Amino acid sequence: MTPLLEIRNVSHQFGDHSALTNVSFSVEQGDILGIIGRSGAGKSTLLRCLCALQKPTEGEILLNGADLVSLPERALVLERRRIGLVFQHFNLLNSRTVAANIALPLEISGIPSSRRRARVKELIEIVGLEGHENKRPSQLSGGQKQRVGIARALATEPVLLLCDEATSALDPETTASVLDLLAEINRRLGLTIILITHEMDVVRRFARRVVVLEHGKVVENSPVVTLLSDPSRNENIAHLFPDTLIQIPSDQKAYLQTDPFPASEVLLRLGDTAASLPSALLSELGRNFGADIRLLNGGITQVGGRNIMDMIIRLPVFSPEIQMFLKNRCQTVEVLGYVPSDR
Amino acid sequence: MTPLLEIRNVSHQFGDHSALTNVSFSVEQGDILGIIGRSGAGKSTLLRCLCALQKPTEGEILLNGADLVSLPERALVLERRRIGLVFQHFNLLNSRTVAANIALPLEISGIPSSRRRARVKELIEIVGLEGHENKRPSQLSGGQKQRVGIARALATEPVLLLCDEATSALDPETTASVLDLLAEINRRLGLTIILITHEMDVVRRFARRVVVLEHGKVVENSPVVTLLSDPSRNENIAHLFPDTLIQIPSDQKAYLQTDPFPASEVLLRLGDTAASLPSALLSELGRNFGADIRLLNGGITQVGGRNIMDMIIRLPVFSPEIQMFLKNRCQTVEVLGYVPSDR
Amino acid sequence: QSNTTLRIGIMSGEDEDIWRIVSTNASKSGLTLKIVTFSDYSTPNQALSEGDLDANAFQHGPFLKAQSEANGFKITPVGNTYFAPMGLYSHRWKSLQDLPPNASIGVPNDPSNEGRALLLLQTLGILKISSSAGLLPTALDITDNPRNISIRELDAGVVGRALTDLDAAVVNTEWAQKAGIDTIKERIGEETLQNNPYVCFIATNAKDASAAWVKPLVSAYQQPNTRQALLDVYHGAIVPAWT
Amino acid sequence: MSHLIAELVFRATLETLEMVFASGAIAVLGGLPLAVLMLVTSRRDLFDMVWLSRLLGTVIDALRAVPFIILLVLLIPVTRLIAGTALGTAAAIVPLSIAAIPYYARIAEVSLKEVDAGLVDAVRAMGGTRWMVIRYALIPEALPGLIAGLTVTLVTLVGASAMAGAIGAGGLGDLAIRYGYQRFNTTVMLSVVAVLVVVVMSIQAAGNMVARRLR
Amino acid sequence: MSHLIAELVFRATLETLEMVFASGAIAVLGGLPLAVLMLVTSRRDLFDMVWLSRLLGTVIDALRAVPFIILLVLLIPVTRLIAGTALGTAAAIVPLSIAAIPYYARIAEVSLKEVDAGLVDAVRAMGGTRWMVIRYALIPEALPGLIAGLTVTLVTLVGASAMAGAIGAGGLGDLAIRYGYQRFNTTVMLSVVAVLVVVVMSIQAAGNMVARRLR
Ligand SMILES: Nc1ncnc2c1ncn2[C@@H]1O[C@H](COP(=O)(O)OP(=O)(O)OP(=O)(O)O)[C@@H](O)[C@H]1O
Ligand SMILES: Nc1ncnc2c1ncn2[C@@H]1O[C@H](COP(=O)(O)OP(=O)(O)OP(=O)(O)O)[C@@H](O)[C@H]1O
Ligand SMILES: [Mg+2]
Ligand SMILES: [Mg+2]
Repeated sequence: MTPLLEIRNVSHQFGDHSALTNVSFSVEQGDILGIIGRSGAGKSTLLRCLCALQKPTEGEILLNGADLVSLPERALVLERRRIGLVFQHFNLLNSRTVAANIALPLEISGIPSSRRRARVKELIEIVGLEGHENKRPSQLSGGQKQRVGIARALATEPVLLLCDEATSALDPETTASVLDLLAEINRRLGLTIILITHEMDVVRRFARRVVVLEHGKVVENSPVVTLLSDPSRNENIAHLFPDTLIQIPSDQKAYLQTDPFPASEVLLRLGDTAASLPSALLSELGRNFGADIRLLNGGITQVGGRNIMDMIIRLPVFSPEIQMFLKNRCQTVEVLGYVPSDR
Repeated sequence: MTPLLEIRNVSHQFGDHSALTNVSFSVEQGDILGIIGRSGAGKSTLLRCLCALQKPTEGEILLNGADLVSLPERALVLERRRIGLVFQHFNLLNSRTVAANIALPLEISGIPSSRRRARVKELIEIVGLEGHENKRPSQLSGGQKQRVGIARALATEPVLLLCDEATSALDPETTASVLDLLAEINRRLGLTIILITHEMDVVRRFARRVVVLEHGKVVENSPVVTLLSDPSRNENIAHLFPDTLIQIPSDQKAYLQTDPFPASEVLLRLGDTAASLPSALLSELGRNFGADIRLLNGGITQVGGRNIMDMIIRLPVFSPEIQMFLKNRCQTVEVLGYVPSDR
Repeated sequence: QSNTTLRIGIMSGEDEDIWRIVSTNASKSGLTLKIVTFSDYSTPNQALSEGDLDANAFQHGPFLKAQSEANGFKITPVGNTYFAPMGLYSHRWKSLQDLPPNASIGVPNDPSNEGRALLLLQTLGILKISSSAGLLPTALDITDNPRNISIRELDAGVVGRALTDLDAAVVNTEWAQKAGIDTIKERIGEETLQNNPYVCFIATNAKDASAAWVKPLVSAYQQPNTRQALLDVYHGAIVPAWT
Repeated sequence: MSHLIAELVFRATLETLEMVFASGAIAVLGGLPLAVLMLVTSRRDLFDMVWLSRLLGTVIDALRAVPFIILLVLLIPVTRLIAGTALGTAAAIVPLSIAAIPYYARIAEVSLKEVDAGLVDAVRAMGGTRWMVIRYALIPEALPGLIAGLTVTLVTLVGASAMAGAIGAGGLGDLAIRYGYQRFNTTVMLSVVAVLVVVVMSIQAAGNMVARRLR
Repeated sequence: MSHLIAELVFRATLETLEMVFASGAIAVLGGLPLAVLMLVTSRRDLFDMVWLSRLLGTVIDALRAVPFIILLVLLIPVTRLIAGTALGTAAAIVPLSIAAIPYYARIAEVSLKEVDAGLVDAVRAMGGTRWMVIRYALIPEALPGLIAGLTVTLVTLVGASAMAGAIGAGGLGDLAIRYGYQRFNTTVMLSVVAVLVVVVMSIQAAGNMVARRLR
């Protein structure tokens, strides 16, 4: 199957500043791709290139095999009607009410006004803006504006949805409901979604693949599970997941030493991504080795339907048997250091 | 000690829409207050009232005992110079370069230009915008704009900092570094911070108290630990913490029954906020009762320097002894249901 | 006599009052006059020659001659109206001899008035004008200027009012009165009335010169009531030019 | 003020209104498309034909350079062709319009330029054609400015219409010149100027109101 | 074109430039503060003195309502008071400025109104006084529009300066009218109009360039 979207060697310059350098990746129909990266990495520029709002200085962007960069105006316009775009800064028309903003892509696509009205009503409900239909964008809160932007992008039932931080101004509940909605359209209609986000939780729960941009270059392109199970694998991206890298609690850290000493206990970090039924590891350790094992931080989280274990524990003894037992049960076992047993 | 800021019965109307109703709370000098709430709850309106950008329809806002609402222009201007405000939509002057935007509050406060230059240089480094000094805001990425907004608000070393989603467009690493910076200023100079955010992680790691707004009313005003340890306590706010409410993994949920049945195991939810040294609960259970206790989801997290336990475990047996043991060791023990032991 | 409607172009101003009386006179001989007022001197002849008007009444011979030469109009005078003498006035100087060297003298800047004013100055011996300039000279046609007079070309309505800023000014008598100049005491020079070409007239296209309505039109103007009106309205600044 | 003068002023007011609004309407019909064309051809992301934009600019500037009184006379043949006659109120609408079109085009261009590029992007991203960009983004978003510009144009036309007295168009300005300036009739002049002030203020107030409602 | 005419045109060009730029400068110095005052007094969040804004608007509209030729004559005493004489190029700058000030005030007001309220908020939040709001937000942010408006004003002044010939101010417009139009010298008229076109186009090009650099 040819991919829905293929980006080939795209570069973009702003004056003498390279915003994108040789970016290539492809997106399958029905996929959900997260694009992440530091502020200023070139994510928004890339997204603008994807619908040819910005013609890249170099490279090709193939949508269903047609190169958007060289497509004539007439055909480009038609292709764009199949793409929805949520802008980072919303870009709502203040000359129109909320309802009329949402209706605009429908007008542009030539939907008759009776169907337009029904669809707008439906979208307003979906994004929870009932009662705000007749306000102007300038009278809305940040999150309300963003929801208008989302509704507008979904209005024509696009096949490809591009979201530039589409939930950054939304509270967790609204974020979850928007993502649920998108996931459902994705499942039901095979909508392909590309989303830029800084919320790793959104990536974790929602995306299937992740592309990481750094200084305009792709430094990672892999399934989300691979990436999240061990972000430290790629030093370019570790910084993006400070909350995934579980920390040693600060009260313990103060006493941490690298070598064992008398009356010390060991701090271990255990990681696993494969366990289909979550491990009974800790209780087994207690039962089999009679030791008080303390869970200091972390535990089990669910990522893309799989159980990911990432925790820091403290053991009174670290006998070869225990070591063997843990090696058998976990993908990674890392000794972090030693602390006094009375702390 | 009188509080730095006291909000008394503040209400604000937009036409016939009540954006704020009878809001009262106070903020101590040196505190870090998070304001959270659904999109459209009135957070930005409240923040604008706090520096009298918007005169509330009713109520008083006392900063060091002086009511900003009724203060004469001349005094108000001076008070505002001691407040930094980061806008949700940045509000940068496009007629000025990045450096000149950051210098503006210094100019306004009458700082001589040599000291201005040095301070701007320092701020640019702090927010990581080296090399972008001479760009116009329109040439910046979303996150870069936001960082200019943050630098600008910090320029005059205010005593009170108001942030309206000041990190929403930033990647986790930059967010963390900005928050670290703020925390340091808070510690060192006693900067009081009020921040609106949708990122619960920011609240968790950064704020000391939280005010929750719902439809323009304060529905919660408590220390962050109290709030996070059991968000379900207040039904008005549970929705804000979908990620804090640890879920039963979906593969288990499918088999969940409310009553025990032959060959079933019990699902328990354990919660605790007080343990000063993290619990060795699971290994003790294994050691003392010889059972394989499975950790299904959750574990230990650090909130405001304390260890919070929130986890769902699965036990083969739920004898009265085990029940007693758990009741002794945890603040909350909740039976979630029963699943077949072979699942 | 059948009822004929005529479109007459005149300059805006007091003439409108005069022509209101003329219209009444004309209606008695079956003519309906439609008065079109202009504030610009160049358009009425063009409008007449292109048939937008049947007749006009605002100009004197030299002006018509110049316009006809430039534009090829075929327009002829059919009856005199009035004569408006010009004078040289000054607030500062009592007589022509007092005028110092380098004095500034204001003149109206529209073609007919300017030419006429310069010719007056020539008659008064202040300067000499190139003979090739004909009846419509401008300040550029001055050939001899022994007292190094500086000529200031101003709007006809402004010259009088600006007399304070000038040593002297050539002003149409009507304008001079309106500008508050004492036309007797402050006059230091005036036009000779004999053989003066600047008599104003009613003009028509040459082809209409003998049309049936021309005579009644002219005689509607040359009536005693019009004469009285001219004297009243212009406070004696102009002289009716028919006997 | 005598009955006669009142009638004169009344007729002149109608004449002024006729000239100003007719030529104002034509200025919008002619000037707005010119302004839009000048803008969209100058923009890289729309028609990208800078030469056409330059050419239009040159023609517009050339027309604006000719003093109105000269334009008035030079256009007499054109006026006669269009209006049937070169004289009178209706005829004056022709030269007034021809002067007002390039004037409004430049004023409208200023407002159109101020429209946020992000809104053009928004319509483009929805698959809007360049024509739709004009219709849905440029014009509606610039509307408050376009209206304010029209207000300025109408008031300028009130001034210009005074000069149209040269071709017998009448109107308040002409009346003020004839009675006030040429005949020193202060009463008439002041009453005419008073009416002019009312006309100008009404135009301005109406313009402000419409612009405010749109903003 | 004879040597004499070339010299006439050259002198007239200088006169026009002198009148246009001097009165343009005064229009900005007088009109911009008026526009700013009109705007800030009308805004709830700044001076909130709507009556003053209304009053200013009325005065401005009244001045704009008077036809320029009448203004020219009515102002003769004022001109004499200010310029020492009522005649000549320098004197013409007085009535031209007095006509241009309210004109530019209205045009500048349009641009000032378009400034994003968020930027006013930003300066206010930093503890900026209302004066600083004007200095740091309103004027710099409206600058491209203010420059474009000045361009329009200057070109309009080129047209108005033609009428200033009435008080002996000379200039290109007057030359075109008197020598070209009234005395049927087509050569002079066309060459003067050509120079006028060049002047107008240069003003427009310079204005566009400055505005573009600021945007
Ligand atoms: N200028 C205005 N006119 C009318 N209604 C307004 C105006 N500004 C805000 N509102 C309304 O007031 C309510 C509160 O807005 P506010 O911006 O304070 O919300 P918020 O809590 O900051 O939301 P968000 O998280 O989405 O930014 C919203 O329902 C909004 O629609
Ligand atoms: N119009 C422009 N002119 C010059 N440089 C620009 C322009 N637009 C963007 N840039 C620069 O290009 C780089 C990439 O910008 P982009 O907006 O794509 O970043 P981003 O990854 O979306 O960042 P963020 O997460 O902060 O939104 C930035 O360094 C930015 O300063
Ligand atoms: Mg971006
Ligand atoms: Mg908000």
